[in-house]
Amino acid sequence: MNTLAASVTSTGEAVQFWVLGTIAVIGALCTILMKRAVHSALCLAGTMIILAVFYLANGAYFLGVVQIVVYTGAIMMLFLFVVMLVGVTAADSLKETLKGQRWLAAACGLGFGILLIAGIGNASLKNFNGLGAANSAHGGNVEGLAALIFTKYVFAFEITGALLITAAVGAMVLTHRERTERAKTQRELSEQRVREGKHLPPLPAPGVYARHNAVDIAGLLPDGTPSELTVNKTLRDRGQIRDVSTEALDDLKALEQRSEERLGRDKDARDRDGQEAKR
Amino acid sequence: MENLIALLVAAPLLGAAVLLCGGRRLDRIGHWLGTLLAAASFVVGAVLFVDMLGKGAEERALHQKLFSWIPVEGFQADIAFQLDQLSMTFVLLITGVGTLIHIYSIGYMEHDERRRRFFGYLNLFLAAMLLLVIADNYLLLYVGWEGVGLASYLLIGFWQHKPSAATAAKKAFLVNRVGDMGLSIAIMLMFTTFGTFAFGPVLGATGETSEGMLTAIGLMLLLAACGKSAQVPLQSWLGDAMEGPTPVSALIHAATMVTAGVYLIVRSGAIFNAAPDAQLAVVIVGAVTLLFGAIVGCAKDDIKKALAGSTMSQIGYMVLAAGLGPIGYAFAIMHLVTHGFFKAGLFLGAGSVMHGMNDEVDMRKYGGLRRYMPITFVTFGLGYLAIIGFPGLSGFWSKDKIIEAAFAYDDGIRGWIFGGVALLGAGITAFYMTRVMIMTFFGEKRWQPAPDPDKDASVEPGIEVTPGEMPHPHESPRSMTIPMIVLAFGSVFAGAFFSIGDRFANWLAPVTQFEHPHPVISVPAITTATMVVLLAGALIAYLMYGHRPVPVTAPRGSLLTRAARRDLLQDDFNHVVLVRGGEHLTRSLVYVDHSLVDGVVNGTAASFGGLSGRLRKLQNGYARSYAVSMFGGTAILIAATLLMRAV
Amino acid sequence: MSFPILTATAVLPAVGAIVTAAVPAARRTAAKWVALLFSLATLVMAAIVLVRFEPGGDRYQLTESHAWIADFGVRYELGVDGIGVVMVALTALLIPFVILAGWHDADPVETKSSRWRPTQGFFALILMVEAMVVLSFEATDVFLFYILFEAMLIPMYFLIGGFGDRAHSGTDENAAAQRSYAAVKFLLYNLAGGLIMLAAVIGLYVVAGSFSLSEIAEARASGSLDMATTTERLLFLGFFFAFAIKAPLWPLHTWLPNAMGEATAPVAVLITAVVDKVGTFAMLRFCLQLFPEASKWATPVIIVLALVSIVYGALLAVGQRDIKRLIAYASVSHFGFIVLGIFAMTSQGQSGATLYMVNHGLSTAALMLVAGFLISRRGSRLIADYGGVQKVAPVLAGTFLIGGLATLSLPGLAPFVSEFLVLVGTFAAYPVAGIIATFGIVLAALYTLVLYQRTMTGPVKTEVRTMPDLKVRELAVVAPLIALLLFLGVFPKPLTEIINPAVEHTMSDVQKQDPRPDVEAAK
Amino acid sequence: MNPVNYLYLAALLFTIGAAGVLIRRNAIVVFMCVELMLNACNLAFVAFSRMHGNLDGQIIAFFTMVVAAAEVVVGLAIIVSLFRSRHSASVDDASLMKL
Repeated sequence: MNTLAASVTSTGEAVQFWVLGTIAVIGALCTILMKRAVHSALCLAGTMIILAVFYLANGAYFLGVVQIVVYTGAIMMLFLFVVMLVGVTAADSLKETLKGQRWLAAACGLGFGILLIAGIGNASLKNFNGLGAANSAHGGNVEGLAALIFTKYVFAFEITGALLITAAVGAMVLTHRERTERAKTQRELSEQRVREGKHLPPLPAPGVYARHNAVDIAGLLPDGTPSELTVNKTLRDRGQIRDVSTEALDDLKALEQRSEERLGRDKDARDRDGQEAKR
Repeated sequence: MENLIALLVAAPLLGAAVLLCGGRRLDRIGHWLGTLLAAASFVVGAVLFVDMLGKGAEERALHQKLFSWIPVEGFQADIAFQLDQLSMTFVLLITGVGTLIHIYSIGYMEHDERRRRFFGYLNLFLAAMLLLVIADNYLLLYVGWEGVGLASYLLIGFWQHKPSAATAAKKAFLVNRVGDMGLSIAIMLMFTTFGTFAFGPVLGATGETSEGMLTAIGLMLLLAACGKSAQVPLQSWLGDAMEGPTPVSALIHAATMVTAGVYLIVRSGAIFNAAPDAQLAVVIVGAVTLLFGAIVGCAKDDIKKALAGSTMSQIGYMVLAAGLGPIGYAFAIMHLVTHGFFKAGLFLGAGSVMHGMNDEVDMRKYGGLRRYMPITFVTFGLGYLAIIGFPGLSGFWSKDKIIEAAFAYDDGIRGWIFGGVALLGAGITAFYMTRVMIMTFFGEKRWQPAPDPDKDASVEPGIEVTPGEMPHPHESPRSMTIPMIVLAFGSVFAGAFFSIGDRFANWLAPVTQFEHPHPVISVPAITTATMVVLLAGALIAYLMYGHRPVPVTAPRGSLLTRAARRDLLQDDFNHVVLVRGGEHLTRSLVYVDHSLVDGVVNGTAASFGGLSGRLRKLQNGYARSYAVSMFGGTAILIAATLLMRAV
Repeated sequence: MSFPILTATAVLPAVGAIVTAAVPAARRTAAKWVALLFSLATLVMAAIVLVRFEPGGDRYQLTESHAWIADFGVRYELGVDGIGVVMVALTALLIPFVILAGWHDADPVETKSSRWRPTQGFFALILMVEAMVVLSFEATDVFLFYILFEAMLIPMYFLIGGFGDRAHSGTDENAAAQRSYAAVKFLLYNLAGGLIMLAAVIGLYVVAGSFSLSEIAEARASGSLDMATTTERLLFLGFFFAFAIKAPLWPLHTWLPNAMGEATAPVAVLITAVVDKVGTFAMLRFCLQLFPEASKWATPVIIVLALVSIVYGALLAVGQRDIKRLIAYASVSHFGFIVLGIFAMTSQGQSGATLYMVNHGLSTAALMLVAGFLISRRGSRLIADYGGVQKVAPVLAGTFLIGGLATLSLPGLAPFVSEFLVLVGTFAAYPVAGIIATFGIVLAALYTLVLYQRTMTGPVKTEVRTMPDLKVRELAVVAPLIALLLFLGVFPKPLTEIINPAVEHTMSDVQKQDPRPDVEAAK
Repeated sequence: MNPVNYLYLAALLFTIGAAGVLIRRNAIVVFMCVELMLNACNLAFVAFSRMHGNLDGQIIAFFTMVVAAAEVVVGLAIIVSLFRSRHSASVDDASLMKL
């Protein structure tokens, strides 16, 4: 605990800082640079875990645990769920569409960072008191926090509770969709199809050459091009159609070749046999 | 007795109010009511006059204060009257001649459907004119001053459907307003100098201020007088004012209103006496106008306009006399009174002629009328003799005195110049009046068939005229001839009555002071010279118009004649410089107001609009752009904080 | 505590507005009568105020004071001095005439293209304006005054934009566009002024710590409130700018011709005779009283602006082709006189300016309302469309002429008294300015007589041949106004007696004395 | 090593997160970047807590976490419903917030 009170940390902590800090920065950079949201989320989770370690190193034991449990465990999972909902494989284009946005962002970011660091550098932050006394005052970090939360910050705490409830209700309200009209019966749907005059028969089924769960694989038309109609609308909207037409065609070709080979060998064999027989 | 003074004004004012607000019910008796109230005013005046005669010379002035008019800190204006000998003279002239002309108008306006209103206006005029002469301070005088201007405006434009009449009325009012500006500035100067503008304190305190200030006041008063009395350079309205009915020309534009300027100068004598430069200006204006009016009068073929030129010229005499100081005041007023008689008589005669000639005004279309309208001929003739100064008649006494006084301006060259001008004016007067006389009443008939009123807007309405009919000249009804006869009496005898023993001058002396003039040459010499000039003028006129037939259409004439016909180009000057210039000025100002003054404000608004249009593009709706600006803003804030710390 | 009569004078029309607005849509005539009765009741109230006011008494009388927004020291403070009481009386006097003159202006038009115009709204808005104007003349709390000063724009905006003159040259749509342009212009100009004034009001509070006129004035007089010269000047400019727009003073006048041209004649009267008076009134009450030194500092510039207004407004009036715009520019000229009189800072000038406000209200009302009657008969505002009206409608022409003569300040009519006082007052302090202003009287004659000549005289135009003369209702509007013009022209003493003590107070506020006559000064 | 380095790290992470918010169009990733920024702040709070020797900084960090949790819940719900109606999670697609 005494190490926490010095202006210089122990060598162990220094090593830990430099190693994990580097990884945290790399994780943060990856978060903003990865094309796929799911990769970003994973990188972020990594960074957060490292931050949790830093909390622990700074004597905030409770926060460190909470960081892992709440953040990495709950919030990041929530992110992942949404990512799944939106499309786990959907990749963003990193091409900038707003004119000058990237340059402005870079300039602002750079300037901001420099200013922040300059500010910290300017501040007189040489002396660290450490948390030893504070943590031990109530017999530990958690007790100390509890004492504060339920005394000094009790009002904020209660309000935060209300906020959480509101957030939960809000999330439900936002995502919940009340059905405002009666669902159409199959009969009505078929009548509608007849009225509109298209897709009178049922839509074609996906994945004719199914070799695995082929719900996201478009069926091929006779000329070998994939037909998007064969894939579920949700997947279509997410852009998650897997185009396997070339592979399928390749497969087909290979199959043909293989059968050819076999048949050809047979033929050759027959020919040979025939020649031999003639001979 | 003082309490009667207000009655002088009240009677005609009541008449005006009743006649103008009374509606058509009064159409049948309106003219009688108007005449009656004018006569009532005359009676009141006469009673006051008799009362005044009964007092000593110095105690004759009466004062009456009705109520405090505008009481403001440091500024006291009262409705108060002062009736002294000078005012009394005017009161009698105004109410006397006024009543006569009311009577005359009964006949003259008989066929006009708006006769009631005409009498209402006439009464309004009388009230305003009386107020002008009995006011005891300059501000109240100013009320009367503008009041007569209004009445004159209404009466000149009485036949409003004639555009020329409406224009002439407007012109008269506007030119008068320029003069009024002078009067109001004069009053303001008095207020700042003396702290008051009542006659007594102002005229009694002239010694306490500088001559420069008095000169300024005098010049402003002169400007006012020029406007009202049609003196150069503000004379241009008087000729046009003849668009009004003839009784109006007789009353307002010959006998009374136009002489208000002379009244103003004589009344302010104390100021002018102490400001010789202002006096000189008055004399010059009078002299110039005297000639100007006379020359214009020579060239006009319209009988009323010829008489208007004459009026201008005669008032020039009066102004000239008024500018001479104590030696001239009495003669100015005396000439004013005699002129009131004979000029009103002449105008009424002219009206009578027009009445008989289907409202023809062009003298070239008259001729030989003496047999058809004998009374008119005789009264007009007496007026003619009076105005040219025929020995023994009114004009002789009054004008001759003015010429004498003009020669007495000083001992040097100025006396000669002003005297000479006055003398020359007498000659020209004889010329143009003889011309009028001959063209109208003598020679062969040059009558023309009546024009079609539908085609010619200049025809005066009121009298039924059958287009193409030859005129049937006839003597006018008695209501018209009686006033003419009365005025003719005045024209003949008034001058002699006033002059014998300086009776008139002594009567006015308490107000105006009186000094005998001492001309540069002897009085008999002047009288002789006047007679010679007079005869010469008359003779030339006879040779030009009596001896030879007068062409019906006017010959082209010499350059001077043509210029004189156009009022010596003064109107043209006004038109080009003031009217055109003013039009351009207002038009360009309207443009400036719209494009510049309004444009600057609208332009400011538009530039804000443009700027917002630019700024709007920053609002592109992309949250990330907003985030950049927010982030940048935060960076700037941090930078600012750090810098502030560092400093 | 006595009966709050000042509040009552303002509340009465406000209640009237609500009652009028609540009259059922079908009973239009009833709404008109309600409005008229309420305006007459207000007039009676104003008359009581006038009678109870003692000319020689305290400066502010009939005062009321209640806490309003205690945190900012805003109080509901009312009180009238001689100037305020006269203005209240003028307002209360004019509104019944405005209502009576606009009797049919808000009747719904049957044609399809025009919108249905709610009569109730028209009269309710007029009463609303009256309530606010009356209260603003009575307010002695700067903040209260500011709120009213701004709030009266709202009903005015709807009156201008919603109830335009039916006589116009273009199509209905075109007219509607012009009308809304005029209304927006009115609103924007006045809001801009109000905004700057708000800044000054807040500034004043910061400096003085109070909104109460009497408190600030007292503090200034006793020397406990010492404003820096620059601060005082800036605050003065903030106030003056708003008032100069409202007044309106050149070059901020351009909204007035548009607004008066597009609005109906009664609303035009409301603008120029009632609402604009708040501007000049406020110059007297707030600018001079709160910032005497700055007022004196700004005097030269303001006098020049006023002179420009006088001459420029008159010249532009001469150049107008539209009757109502002509009258509007004439008003610009007259407002120049009022401002001139106020800032000449002589007793005569300020008494004259106050009288001028009253007389201008009366004379413009007479002229504008008769012009409105004329325009409604022919359906055109262009001067060139008229001619010879005098022959067919002599009473209309006669009243029009009297209104015009009042506008050109003919002696014997009320405006002469005030105009001459202003001229004399100005001349005493600034001779050159006085002489330049005198040119205004010639120009006034020019535009008035040109207008009369072109519309009323000359040959009768075919379009006006069947024009009816004034009706009884119209005569009932014009006749009392003319009678008042005549009466106050001959006997203005009742008004000057009330005004003089207030002017003396103002003169002592600015610590100015009348220049003494030369003769006395020499002694 | 001076513990102030934690602060530098926090600043770095915060800046990276901010840049991500500005650059990325996928709403989910943008949201992750916001989380990254919040975490950077938390780290700073914890470091300050250590510096000052009291637990208030940790309390603030704790509250930040709670608020972040609430925010994530609502934010993700918004993203989901946005995605449902627009079939896109790009923040640029929701650009109607302009004049």
